[in-house]
Amino acid sequence: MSDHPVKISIQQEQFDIQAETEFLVKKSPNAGALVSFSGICRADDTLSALELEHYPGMAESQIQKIVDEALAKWPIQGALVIHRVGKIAVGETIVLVAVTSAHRHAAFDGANFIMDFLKSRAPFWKKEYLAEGGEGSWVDAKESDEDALSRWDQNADRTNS
Amino acid sequence: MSDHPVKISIQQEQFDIQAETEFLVKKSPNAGALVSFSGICRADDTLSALELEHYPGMAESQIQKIVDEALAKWPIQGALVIHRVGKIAVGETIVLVAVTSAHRHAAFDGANFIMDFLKSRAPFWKKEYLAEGGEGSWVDAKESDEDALSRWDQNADRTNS
Amino acid sequence: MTKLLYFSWVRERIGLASEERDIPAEITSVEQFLNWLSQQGDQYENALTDAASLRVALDQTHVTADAPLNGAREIAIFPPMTGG
Amino acid sequence: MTKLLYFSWVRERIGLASEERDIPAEITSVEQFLNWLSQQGDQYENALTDAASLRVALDQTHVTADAPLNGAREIAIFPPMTGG
Repeated sequence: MSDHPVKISIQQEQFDIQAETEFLVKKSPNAGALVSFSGICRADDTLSALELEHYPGMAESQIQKIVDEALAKWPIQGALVIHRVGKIAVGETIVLVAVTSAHRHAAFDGANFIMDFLKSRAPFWKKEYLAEGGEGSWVDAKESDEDALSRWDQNADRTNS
Repeated sequence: MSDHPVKISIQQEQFDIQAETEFLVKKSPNAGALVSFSGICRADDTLSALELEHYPGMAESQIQKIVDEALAKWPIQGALVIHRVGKIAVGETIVLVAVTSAHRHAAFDGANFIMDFLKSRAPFWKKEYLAEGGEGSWVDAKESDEDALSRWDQNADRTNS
Repeated sequence: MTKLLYFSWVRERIGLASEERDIPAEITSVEQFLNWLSQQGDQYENALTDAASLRVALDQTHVTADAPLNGAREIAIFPPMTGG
Repeated sequence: MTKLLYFSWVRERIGLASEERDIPAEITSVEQFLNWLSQQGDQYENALTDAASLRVALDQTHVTADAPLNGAREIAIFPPMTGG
């Protein structure tokens, strides 16, 4: 899949959606569609921040595997996944998934698919920090996230293994 | 729908996705998901630019109607539509649709829905300018864009009228 | 007087972006209106000959060919839209 | 020696992010491994008691409880992932 621009980054630093996606678009000259998803640490009465832990090495390779599945399944030109780790304050972006394609529906489906699998198949874990100070608990996996994978039919199994 | 942040802009100027979506996210504090779609003037051997014409007044009101449909159909928090007009060079962004929601699938569906209806129900027309100089022809509407509306069931009819 | 607006190649073929016209009282539907307007000169006939590829909005709302004019103050004629 | 990695609350309960251990030759499946490791001290028992909520990766690939260890050099134990 070397002819597809793909960037995967696991980083602590915040980033600029415009700069990151502009780069992806430049490397996908035939793409008329760019779909991006941002996962944001949302405001909550009790929450001040999340801390993201990951499994170095496996996180990158799992994301690459998910992106490869998307590239195989849709006519996607390029893909970008930036997943932050460490302390992330309320309002900050945790993850960015962006996909370019000639076709807007392929771009929507590809980004949607990558996000669904990132949620439950990429080795990241979230711990809550409380507004009143101190650590809260680890965020539990949601059944709805697991269920979402079955929307993608046979691909759910392939990426699972 | 006054409790939903909605911004609709028809403008000649280019814009910054980060700045525009950051503003939407700030006004949607309970949103954990932001989905944005960018429509790009894609490279083509014969094309140098597009010129976008619109129907002032009706363009804004049609977009507002489409956004209202999306707000009624999904638990969306906010929506942003920026549609450029005038001369747009290859590689530049023509349109940005961004939707915030607590739920990522609602954000994906909402942005996808708004784009589908923008394509065939908002009064914009595209004319091609050729790389070799001079005007080309008006871009024909695609049947596939019309067909895409039927994916959204009864809403297709409502927005149509 | 009714304001008529033309867009895209309809505007180019008619050679006007907009104009004001008196529409005869016996013209009551969109279909009749298009038929009447196409008789106002060669450029109108040329622009409006392919009725199937035309779209009409009355007071900024899309309508079908069988819709009544209903005293609309603004009638716009244009090809299928290509936004986004 | 096999490298063991722990993440999230598994890491916190065991009190280690990683360690190197000799796994007895008779331990051949993931299930047997988890059972054996849970007997290596109170903190292990505490971390591994709820097997249904644990996930295991062998050499960075997810496996199910009945998978053979197959001489994996790196075994990771963690709760269900919550990425994105």
